[in-house]
Amino acid sequence: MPESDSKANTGRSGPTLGCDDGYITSEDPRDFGWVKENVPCQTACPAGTDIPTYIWEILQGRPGDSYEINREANVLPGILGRICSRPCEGKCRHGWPGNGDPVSICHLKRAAADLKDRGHRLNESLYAPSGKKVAIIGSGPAGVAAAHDLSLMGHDVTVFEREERPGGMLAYGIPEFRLPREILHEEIHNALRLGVTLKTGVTVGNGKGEIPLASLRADFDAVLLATGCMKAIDLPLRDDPDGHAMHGLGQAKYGFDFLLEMHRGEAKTVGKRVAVVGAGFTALDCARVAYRLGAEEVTIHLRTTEEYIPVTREEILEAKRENVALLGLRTPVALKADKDGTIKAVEFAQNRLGGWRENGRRKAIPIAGSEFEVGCDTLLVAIGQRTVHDLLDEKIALDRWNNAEVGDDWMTSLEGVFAAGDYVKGASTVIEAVGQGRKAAQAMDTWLMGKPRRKQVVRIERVEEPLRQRAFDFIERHHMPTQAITTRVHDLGCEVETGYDPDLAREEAKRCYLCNLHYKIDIDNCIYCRACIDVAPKNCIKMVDGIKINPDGTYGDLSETAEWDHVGAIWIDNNECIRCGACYQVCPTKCISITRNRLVMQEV
Amino acid sequence: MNEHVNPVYLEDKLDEIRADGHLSYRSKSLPTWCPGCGYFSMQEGLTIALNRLGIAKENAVVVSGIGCASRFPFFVDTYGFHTLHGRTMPVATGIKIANDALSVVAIGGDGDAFAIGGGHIPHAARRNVDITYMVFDNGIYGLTKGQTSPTTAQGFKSKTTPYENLDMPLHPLMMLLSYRASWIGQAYAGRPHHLAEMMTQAIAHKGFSYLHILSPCVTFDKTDRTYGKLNMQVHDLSEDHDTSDLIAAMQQASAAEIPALGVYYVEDRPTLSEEMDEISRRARNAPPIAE
Amino acid sequence: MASPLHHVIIGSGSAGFGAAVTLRKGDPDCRISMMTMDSLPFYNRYDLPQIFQGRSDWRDMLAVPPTFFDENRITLRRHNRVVEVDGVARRIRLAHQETVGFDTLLVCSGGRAYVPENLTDKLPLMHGMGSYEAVMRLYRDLPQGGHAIFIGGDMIGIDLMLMLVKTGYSVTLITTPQTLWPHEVSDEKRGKILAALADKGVTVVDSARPVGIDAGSDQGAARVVTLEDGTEINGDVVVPACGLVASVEFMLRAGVDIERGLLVNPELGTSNEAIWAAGDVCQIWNDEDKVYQFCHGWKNVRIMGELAAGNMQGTHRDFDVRVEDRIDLDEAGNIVSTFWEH
Amino acid sequence: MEQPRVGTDIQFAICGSAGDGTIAAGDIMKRAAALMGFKVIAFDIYPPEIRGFGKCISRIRISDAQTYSLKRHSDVLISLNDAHAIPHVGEVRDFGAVLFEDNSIAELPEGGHISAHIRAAQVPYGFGIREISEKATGLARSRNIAALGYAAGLFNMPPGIFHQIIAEKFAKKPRAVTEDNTRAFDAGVEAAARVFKLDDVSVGRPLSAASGADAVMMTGNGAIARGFLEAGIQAYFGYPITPASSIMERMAAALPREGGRFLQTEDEISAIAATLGAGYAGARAATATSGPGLALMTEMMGLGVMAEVPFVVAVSQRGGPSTGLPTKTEQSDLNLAVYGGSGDAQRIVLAPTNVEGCYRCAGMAFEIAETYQTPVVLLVDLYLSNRFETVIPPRKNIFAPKPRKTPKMGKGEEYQRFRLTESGVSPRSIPGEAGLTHTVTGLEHDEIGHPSDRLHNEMNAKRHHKLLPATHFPGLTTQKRFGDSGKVDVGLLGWGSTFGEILETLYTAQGQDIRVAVMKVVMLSPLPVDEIAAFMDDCTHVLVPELNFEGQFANMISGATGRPVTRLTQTTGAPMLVDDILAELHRLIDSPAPPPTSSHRTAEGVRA
Repeated sequence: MPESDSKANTGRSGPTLGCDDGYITSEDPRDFGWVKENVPCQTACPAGTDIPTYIWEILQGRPGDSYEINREANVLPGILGRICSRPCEGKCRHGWPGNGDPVSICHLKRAAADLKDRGHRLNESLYAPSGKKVAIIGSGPAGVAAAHDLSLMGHDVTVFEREERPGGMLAYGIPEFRLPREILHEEIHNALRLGVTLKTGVTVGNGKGEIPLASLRADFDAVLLATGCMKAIDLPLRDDPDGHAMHGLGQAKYGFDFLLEMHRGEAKTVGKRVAVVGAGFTALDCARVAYRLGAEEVTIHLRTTEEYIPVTREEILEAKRENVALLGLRTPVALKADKDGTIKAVEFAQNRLGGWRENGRRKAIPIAGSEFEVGCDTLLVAIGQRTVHDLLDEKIALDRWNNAEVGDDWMTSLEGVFAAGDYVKGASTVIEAVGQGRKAAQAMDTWLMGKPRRKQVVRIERVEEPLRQRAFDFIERHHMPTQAITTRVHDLGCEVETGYDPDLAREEAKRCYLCNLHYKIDIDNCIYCRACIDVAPKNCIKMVDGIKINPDGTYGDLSETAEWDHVGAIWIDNNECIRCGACYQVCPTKCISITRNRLVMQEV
Repeated sequence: MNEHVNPVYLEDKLDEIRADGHLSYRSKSLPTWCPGCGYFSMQEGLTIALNRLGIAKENAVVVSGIGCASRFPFFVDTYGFHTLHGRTMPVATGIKIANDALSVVAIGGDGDAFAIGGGHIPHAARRNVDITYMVFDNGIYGLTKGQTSPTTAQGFKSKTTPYENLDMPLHPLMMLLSYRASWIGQAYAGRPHHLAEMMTQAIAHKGFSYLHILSPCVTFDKTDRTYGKLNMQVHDLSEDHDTSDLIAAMQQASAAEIPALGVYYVEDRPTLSEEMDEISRRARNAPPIAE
Repeated sequence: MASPLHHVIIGSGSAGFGAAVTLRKGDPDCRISMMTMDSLPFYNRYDLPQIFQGRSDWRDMLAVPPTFFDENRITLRRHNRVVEVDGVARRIRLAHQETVGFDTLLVCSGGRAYVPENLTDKLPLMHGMGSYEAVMRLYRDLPQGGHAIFIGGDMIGIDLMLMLVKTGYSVTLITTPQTLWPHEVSDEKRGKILAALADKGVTVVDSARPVGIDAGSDQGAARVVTLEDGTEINGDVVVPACGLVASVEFMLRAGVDIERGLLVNPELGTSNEAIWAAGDVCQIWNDEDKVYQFCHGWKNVRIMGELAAGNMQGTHRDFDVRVEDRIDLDEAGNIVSTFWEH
Repeated sequence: MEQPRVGTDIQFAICGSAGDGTIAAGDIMKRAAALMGFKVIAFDIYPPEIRGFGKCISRIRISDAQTYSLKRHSDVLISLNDAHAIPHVGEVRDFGAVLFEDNSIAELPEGGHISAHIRAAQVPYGFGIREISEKATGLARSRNIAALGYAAGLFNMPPGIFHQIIAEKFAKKPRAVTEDNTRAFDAGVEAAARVFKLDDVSVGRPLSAASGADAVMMTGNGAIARGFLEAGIQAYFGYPITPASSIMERMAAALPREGGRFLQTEDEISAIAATLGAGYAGARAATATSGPGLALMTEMMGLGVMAEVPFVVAVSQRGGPSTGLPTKTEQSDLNLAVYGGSGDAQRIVLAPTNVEGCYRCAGMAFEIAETYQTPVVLLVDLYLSNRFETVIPPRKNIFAPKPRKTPKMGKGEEYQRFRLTESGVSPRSIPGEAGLTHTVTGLEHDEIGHPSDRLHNEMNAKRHHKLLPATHFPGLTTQKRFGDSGKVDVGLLGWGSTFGEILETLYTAQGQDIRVAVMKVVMLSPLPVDEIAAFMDDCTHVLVPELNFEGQFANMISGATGRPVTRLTQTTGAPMLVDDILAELHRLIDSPAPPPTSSHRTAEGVRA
């Protein structure tokens, strides 16, 4: 859990290193705005992981501390370090135009987990028991994250899981070659260690032998629905909007079920030519599993094109290296079966790219009369998953996507029943689910205790000296070492990515700009001599006559001027700043100071 | 220490600066001094001082000689006169005598003042012309690319003292004290606030005021008069120093290797203009002299 | 309008050059800027194989004398890499942090050699043939009578291979799905063409796909290509010839439609009315087959450039996508391809 | 289109902002070229601001045959700052190379990058200069050296020689400086190795057998200082002034080592006064200054003439009048040097035309001064002071002072310091010589030296006539004719640095079968009138190109010979262009007869 604002924490080596004990905390919107603007990776992370700080710890050779900082935001670092969708890297300042490639944030997260001591001790500061009981339905990322935080906050938590093993999609959706099961087991176990009761093989629902929601509401002070999206979305076809055609068609299956059954232990086979329809991680996983099951020709059919699908470039490249082909701009419109009812071809319509969807993806618009056929022996459809509500004996309000509707307090329309994760958001990413689990837990705690117990503030710590060297900026991004193609084939268990060694991790860590370092000029002591501008590595120090203030009170762009009588201040544009420290060294009046500005939780 | 931690909110600061108004005393063009040069501090200080004293831009004249410091007039938006090497004092005197309403600020470097121009200063001081002379002392010739000056420390190596400078440097404060300049003070480029305050007092003074300003030359003096060293050495004149006591002032001026910052000596006596008025008065009252 | 129009052309190949000339003819006053990563003024890529006939001074290679650009007031900006195009503000941003405004933009950035993903990490061991410098390097690194290994064998590569065998080098062609790119032909015709190549002296390996390239020893061959079936082939240089992929990275933020290439209507306009595209970079709407299709080939590319330029200045002419796409053997057994026409 | 000459004749132009290390890079380049055994002519232009933002440009012409001026067209331009370099792109010839930063960090306005200005016929080399430096050293400071390395790599100049020069150049700085710059240089070379060379610029092997080791790279000022030292100078007094300071700096470093005395005085007035004092006492003493300083010194020049004290004043002219153009070249102090001062104060004025000449004139100046007991002015200008040339000095010192002869006195004869002799030269004694005591003064005086106006006319005649033989001083070239002998269409008369361009003009014109001859005049006072008149007899037209507005030398010539001359004057602060002289030459040939009166044109006028 986030560090609380007490001297106790400055004792341990960790995020406060590199600065003295002098710090203040602020709740000014401009300071929150600064962190939001200047630490784009953290802002982009649904769980709000304090990325610069954990990378700094790796650079300091303390993977253990780095792991702990990760765990404050996300209890499953080792898992996310492997399979996260990395919204952070897309926003990394190092990847901005002219700055090179983003830092391998995700690989470093994994490095922290891989490289911590074998006997690593977790850092959990526990609250006193609250006497409250909470039931959580579903042990996926959202459920696990919530269970951990709630138990930490002193509540008595029980988790109900339908399957034999906890983990939800992590255990039943993601293949082992991307996520080794011992890692999964260790981290889920750690998350639930603080006295959480885990009941697997227990289904909540109305069927016989199943526990009805009503009885849970009676036995517990609060219930959290975190059952995720456990049903594949049907494939709509031209003359068959509900996609009945899929059912009972031989060698045609929904990728979600295919993987679920495989992980339950069923033996799976595929034909020579495998066609995959879909554009997400599931689609890629299906394709790569098919490759390992011996398919000779695996093709992924996309509505748009590979530039616009929500998976990482690395995943696409690895898939291609495993001889998987991606073909774009096509929508399936009909399925062709041979006489004995086995799939033999898919009919597609040619698409053209349309405008942008609100989620930043592209629209694909089928072109009338452009249909064509592609033959296949196995069809796997992975166009998404949806929530199911049949487990509920009482109706709850649903939103227009048919997902549970929750308020700002994460409570459903039923008093004391909360919801989080894909069950609320619809099929999304693991890190999103973790983030929601934590937020829901926070809200539930507030509801259970009748008042918020913690709030977020900006902690501003003095930093004595620049922590980086200019030379670091020229280190190339280190790619994740992978297993040779030959060793991967036909081995579903062999993890493809082999991880960074300590040296590689530290080299990559050097690349991080440590964006949470705030360089500022004390204008009262500035003599406008421009010594700092003279040594600046980029256009990062500016002569300004004003600054835009956003509606929310945060700062916008600097307004620059070269007219001497308008230069009100010489100011460091922290968005251009790459924290190299050159200006700090040369200032004649020592009016440049450095602070580390971090979001931390504070006792109310 | 915590002032480093306390957040600064730029727009508040900028409002404050704009409201204060001293920016309007700057010229449009950026100073061409080396980045880091102490003279930027003087530039900032003078604009603040003129602003504080409410002297209209058109009533201020900045006169200078030749040298880095003497580029000054180009960077302030007042009347300015960039004259010849060392000849600042006579030009400034002429301007002042022509129009008492003007505030005349003469500026020069240590070479311009005490080498070629050394002969002019005693007379400007003796006559108590109501002008302010600010000498930016960086102990080096910047514009001719780093030769020694009359205030260069002993043992300093420059292109013209490759085997070290063995000459004893001049002591401007002692010189000016002995010239009886009627206001004498010292400031330092690295203390912008104090500098601005001293400039304000010097210009406000009636009579010849001499402000000596210590400044590093970041380009040609990497060893002797650096910000680092000066920051260690500078200190303030003691509170109880009596600025009317010339001998005490001389003792203070000669007390330390780097004399203290502050006002050493203040004296109220007739200015050259007042003496001329007095001569006119006597002339009018005296009986006509026979042919 | 008060100030003359500014036409910016990205790329200085035959499409870009043809466009520039057309634009100048159409409007004596307009400003024309060509942005290219190349270091030479315009020359015809299809002349490059002649380097192996000793035509190696770049000044002989130029299609027009350098003064042509001064006389026609065409600002040729070399070593300029466009990193971003803002279709709304009508600005392009160059790698060296310069921003250049335009009234109309013509993208002729062409294509770069495609390299099969499983060989991407071997790029340093391969020789390109896309520019004068590249072919000169090949010319320099290939010893007299040496052995060149071509992977894929697109029509550009085949052109070069034929020149090589003619000038006394030995050539091996390892086929891939892209062989004969951009032509799509029946297996039977494919066999015929490959046989014809063999007659000309090219060693054709049509058995297995290449999986590895390694630097050989100092004594032995400089390059060793490994096939899927384990066979190893020794040579002096390895040339990827698997067709072109459109160079569009810098257009991703421009807000125009992209699939493999820039998607354009038959008038070669993109989804932004100020931005046009021509040559190997664009995919043109084929209203008959309802698909966006590339129209490669020297002639097509040049025509596209001129036509796009015309349309930028208000003419409304369509590019006929039903261009002839034929590869065959003449009675003499020589390969004739519409791709090579110019 | 200008084609490169056979053999090596390459001109590099390195352009940047003050503080980019432009001049330093040029310096390393020229020294390396000299060490390789090439003939080098180089000239730097820099702004008065120390590290402000002004333009610096360093041009280096390296060739295997002796040349006399810079070429109008450079073969290579290296831009360290596009804003400053863009105006110079035009000076690069076709198929020459332009090297520039293609990875700048500052936002550039449209057209702010040099690539927008390179003509299609020129060859662009864009590369990450700053990045190379930062990767090699962690800092951008070595951009200049990285670019230099790139050029050296591109034109395969041996890195070893550059390493040596870099090590020498930074010998006084901490080792790290040399190491960093060497790394930056090598990184540049390496980067160039990866590019494909397209230009036709090539540095061959030097033809001259003379190994680079014998050749010395000198500026005009350096040559003057060396001449002084070889002549056994004993005392030097000076005051810093651009562009003469480097003479003083050289003296400050070298003179004490020779057992001589150096003093930086508080101003020019005291500098020349001290020099005069030392000269009076018998020492070989000198000072150096520029126009503004000379203006201050004229009163002491007068005293030197009046008191017949030998000393030497080197004057390096810059743009005037007044503070003028401190860092621009001009030849407008001729009048001041020859006539400056009160009364009829003729002195000897020598104006060398190239660096070798600076060395020889400075070497002989003291002997001349002592022979005629008078001040000698060495008149050069910024262009010559700062321009580098390769000089191969004689193995043995030819300037060493000869033992002084003490005047012999007959019995009961009274020593007369200013005795009126046939030659006008009086026996001179110096303090310390027994029986020869006397007094000198600035007042007019009699033969003994006592104040008196009785012999004013005789004394004036003496002070003038004693100097005339100097025009044939043994071993000194006071004037020299080049080009076609006999009658010629046009004769050019030149002096000082401009003579380099005049000589280049001659060689260009000879290729166009025009009959041309040129004469250089080294001694400007007294003037070798007979030789000049004889030369003018051979010329249909006489053209006098010089870098001042009024044609001060032309005035002097027509005044002395009473014949018409055509003036070609220019005050752009830059050396005169060969093309401009050539254009005027052709204009004269096309105009039928010599103009009745002397016409007056400026180089601008010619261009218009």
